[in-house]
Amino acid sequence: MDKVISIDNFKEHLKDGLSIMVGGFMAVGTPEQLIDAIVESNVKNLTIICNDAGFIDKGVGKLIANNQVKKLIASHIGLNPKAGELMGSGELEIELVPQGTQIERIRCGGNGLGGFYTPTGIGTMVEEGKEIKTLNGIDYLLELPLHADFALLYGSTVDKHGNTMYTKTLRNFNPVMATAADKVFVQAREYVNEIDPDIIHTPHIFIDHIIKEVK
Amino acid sequence: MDKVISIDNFKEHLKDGLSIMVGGFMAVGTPEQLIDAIVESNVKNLTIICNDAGFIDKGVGKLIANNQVKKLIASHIGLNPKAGELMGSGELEIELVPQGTQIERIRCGGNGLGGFYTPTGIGTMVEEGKEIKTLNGIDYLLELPLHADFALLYGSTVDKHGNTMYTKTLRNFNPVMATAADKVFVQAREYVNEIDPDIIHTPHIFIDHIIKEVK
Amino acid sequence: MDKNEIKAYIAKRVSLELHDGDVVNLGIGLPTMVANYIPTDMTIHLQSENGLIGLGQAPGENEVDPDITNAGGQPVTIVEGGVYFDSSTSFGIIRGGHVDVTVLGALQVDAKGSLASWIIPGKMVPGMGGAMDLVVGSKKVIIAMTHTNKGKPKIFEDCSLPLTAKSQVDMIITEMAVMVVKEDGLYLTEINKEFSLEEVINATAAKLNTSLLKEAK
Amino acid sequence: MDKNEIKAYIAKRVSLELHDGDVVNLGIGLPTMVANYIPTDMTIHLQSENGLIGLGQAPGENEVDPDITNAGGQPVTIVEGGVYFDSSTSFGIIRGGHVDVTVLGALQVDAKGSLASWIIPGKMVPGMGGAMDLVVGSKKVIIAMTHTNKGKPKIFEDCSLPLTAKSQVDMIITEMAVMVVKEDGLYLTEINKEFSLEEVINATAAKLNTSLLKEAK
Repeated sequence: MDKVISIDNFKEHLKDGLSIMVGGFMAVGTPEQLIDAIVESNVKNLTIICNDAGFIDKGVGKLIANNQVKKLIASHIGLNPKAGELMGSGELEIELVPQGTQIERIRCGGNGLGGFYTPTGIGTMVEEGKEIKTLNGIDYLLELPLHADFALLYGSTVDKHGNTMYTKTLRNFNPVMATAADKVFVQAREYVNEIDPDIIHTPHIFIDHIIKEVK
Repeated sequence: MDKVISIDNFKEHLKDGLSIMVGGFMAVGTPEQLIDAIVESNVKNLTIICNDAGFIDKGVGKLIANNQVKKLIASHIGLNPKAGELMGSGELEIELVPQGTQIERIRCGGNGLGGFYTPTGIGTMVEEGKEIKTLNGIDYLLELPLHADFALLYGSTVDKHGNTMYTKTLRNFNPVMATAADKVFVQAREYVNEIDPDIIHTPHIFIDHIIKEVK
Repeated sequence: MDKNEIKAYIAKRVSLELHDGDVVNLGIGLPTMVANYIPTDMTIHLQSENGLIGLGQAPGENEVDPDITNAGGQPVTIVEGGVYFDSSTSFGIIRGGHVDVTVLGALQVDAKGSLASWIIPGKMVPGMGGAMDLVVGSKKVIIAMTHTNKGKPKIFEDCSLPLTAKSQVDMIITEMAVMVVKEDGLYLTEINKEFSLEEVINATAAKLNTSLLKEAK
Repeated sequence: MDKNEIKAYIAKRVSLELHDGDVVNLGIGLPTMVANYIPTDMTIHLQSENGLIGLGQAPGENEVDPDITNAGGQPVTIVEGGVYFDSSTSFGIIRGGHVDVTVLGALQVDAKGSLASWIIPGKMVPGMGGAMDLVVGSKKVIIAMTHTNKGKPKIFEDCSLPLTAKSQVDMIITEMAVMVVKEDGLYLTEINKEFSLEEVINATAAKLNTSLLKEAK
């Protein structure tokens, strides 16, 4: 089972209305060539789950600038003025989630858990509409899992089985998103035969398709 | 700040009534020399949190055989007949926890979460006394965090900063336990200057003391 | 069939339920033998809940590496492309629905797909280990076991022993028959030619619907 | 003091609150400058919430590695002994109480130790990023900011902007003064010699208890 597909084949998977998790933190560790392919495909009404809104010309910001995004679930949008503008005009729905809660909700979705209690957000707007429970004398918010149709990852080294590593600070949301989507695509900077089984960040079973980066 | 201490210094930390997490799975990945030191110290009334009861002559089983354990929180005791015997006679309290719930409760304790909902255990004895909540149409049990005074780990490679790797299947409960105890001790098979920052399993900030293994 | 033939028969029949690319967890004991019957042209990713995917063949006497073990603590090997991880990741894989098939034994199974495997109160309390998570989280749960215990049934309308999980079993494979669990009970789908339908029914303490019965594979 | 002198003054004063071996998270902007004042004989482990511990000095022009960035996406370096991890581990470290000190800015802080820093409704909505987790999870929270905004107070009895967290701030350090948050309100502990007590009180919209006031460090 060869997991390697072309960027054109990746485009064939795309359609309107998909929910897509995109790895990266301020567009560091984001698979830019997959994002570019989505821009070219021009599919619409996407729900994007990402740490942030990227920049106008970088990361998921390119999808926002191209009006392909219906809803963004992220923790920070400050570096992409277009996101704030579209939110203000009602063209883009944005759900702001604390970063630690965001990554934990994704892990929750990938790990088969129904929800978790976090102290983050207590006493703030984040608690609106959520159950508050006191456990061991501390107030916690109930937060629920996130799951998506696709996850798009950026791997610095990917082996032919799909085992993936993310070097340095490229890692961020990538390995957790790998667990929480129906189909997982990784843009591979380097494609190798095998990785030492002790140091793999994402086991191959999570990776459905590998797209080799065009240098 | 040199984190290396002697096995005698480790013994000075021990006292009656401690709660101690011990890494390992059927005693694979368990710091046997630290266990031996506890046996020699003969401290009593310990609460041990471990995947299993080990064997009579291996892993935490040695502490049970030496009557040092008041309570064991584990998922499996079948390979240590002494554990079953002491449970039957009322000399050892055993809380049996599904393995996935056990590791998640420890992670929960180390990660500052108040609890989580898992589908594991629904409709079984495990649900007794626990809150059941239906989320998105599925029944879940509320499970609560575990935390301990000490965690005892077995590292195959530990650097001078405390960064730790666990090779092959030695890893198991070790890295998660590193996050969930007040003081963390690691028995180091190999002690090195530095580990590549991309492949560290436990960041140094979690490790308080390193005990070099006596070969 | 003697004991070994029975085990081999069951393990071989279970192997026919696996598909190329499946992630599979095989329980300790009989289920482990299923690995011996996987066709060589098929890639099955064997998971071990203590922390690896890619279980290989049993090591030769001189190949034993005490750092590579299965969930029973026994030495094993890892295939090319295999990967090690911690128990948190391992049970994330299991509970998160990333295991396609779990094969395990049981003390009792019932017509509702519930199973009992971890405790005989007052007699034997090994603990549930990872079994509760495995049967709840895996996409398909196959019970592989002898049909009876010293002639007494192990398949009931309702389990009498404390459950490992409620309504999670999809299929029961024994030396006598293959049964599928549906909403309205157990369906007998195959009978080993060495046994008659009457023998299977007599050895089973649950009603068996025979409307889906076909030739054994 | 000009703007840069003010920032330097605040950053230097914050650095005196750190202890050898501390794990510290410095927010974007002014708090980042605290790193410049850590004594060379002290080991401080700087955490960056995107996924590393061991932030080093800013890279020289020819040393920039675009794969090593901080939470603002800016190129940084890593020290010997540093370590990379994913965001789940990063926020496990933060929420789990493994960060000793968090230093961040704020739009408003109040006498109850609450802060507002992530939204001005109808005007500016950058989002909370990791700030909510950091202030809830860290053992000690220090607000490092200018005492006023264009002459208007930023320290109140109660924040009027939506909160980042309730009652989590331990200390406020500005170019005018150092304040400690206690159960019963704000205690002024130090005044910059360039300012009088009256000036500090006039620039603050919360009651300041002066019973713990001592010479500035």
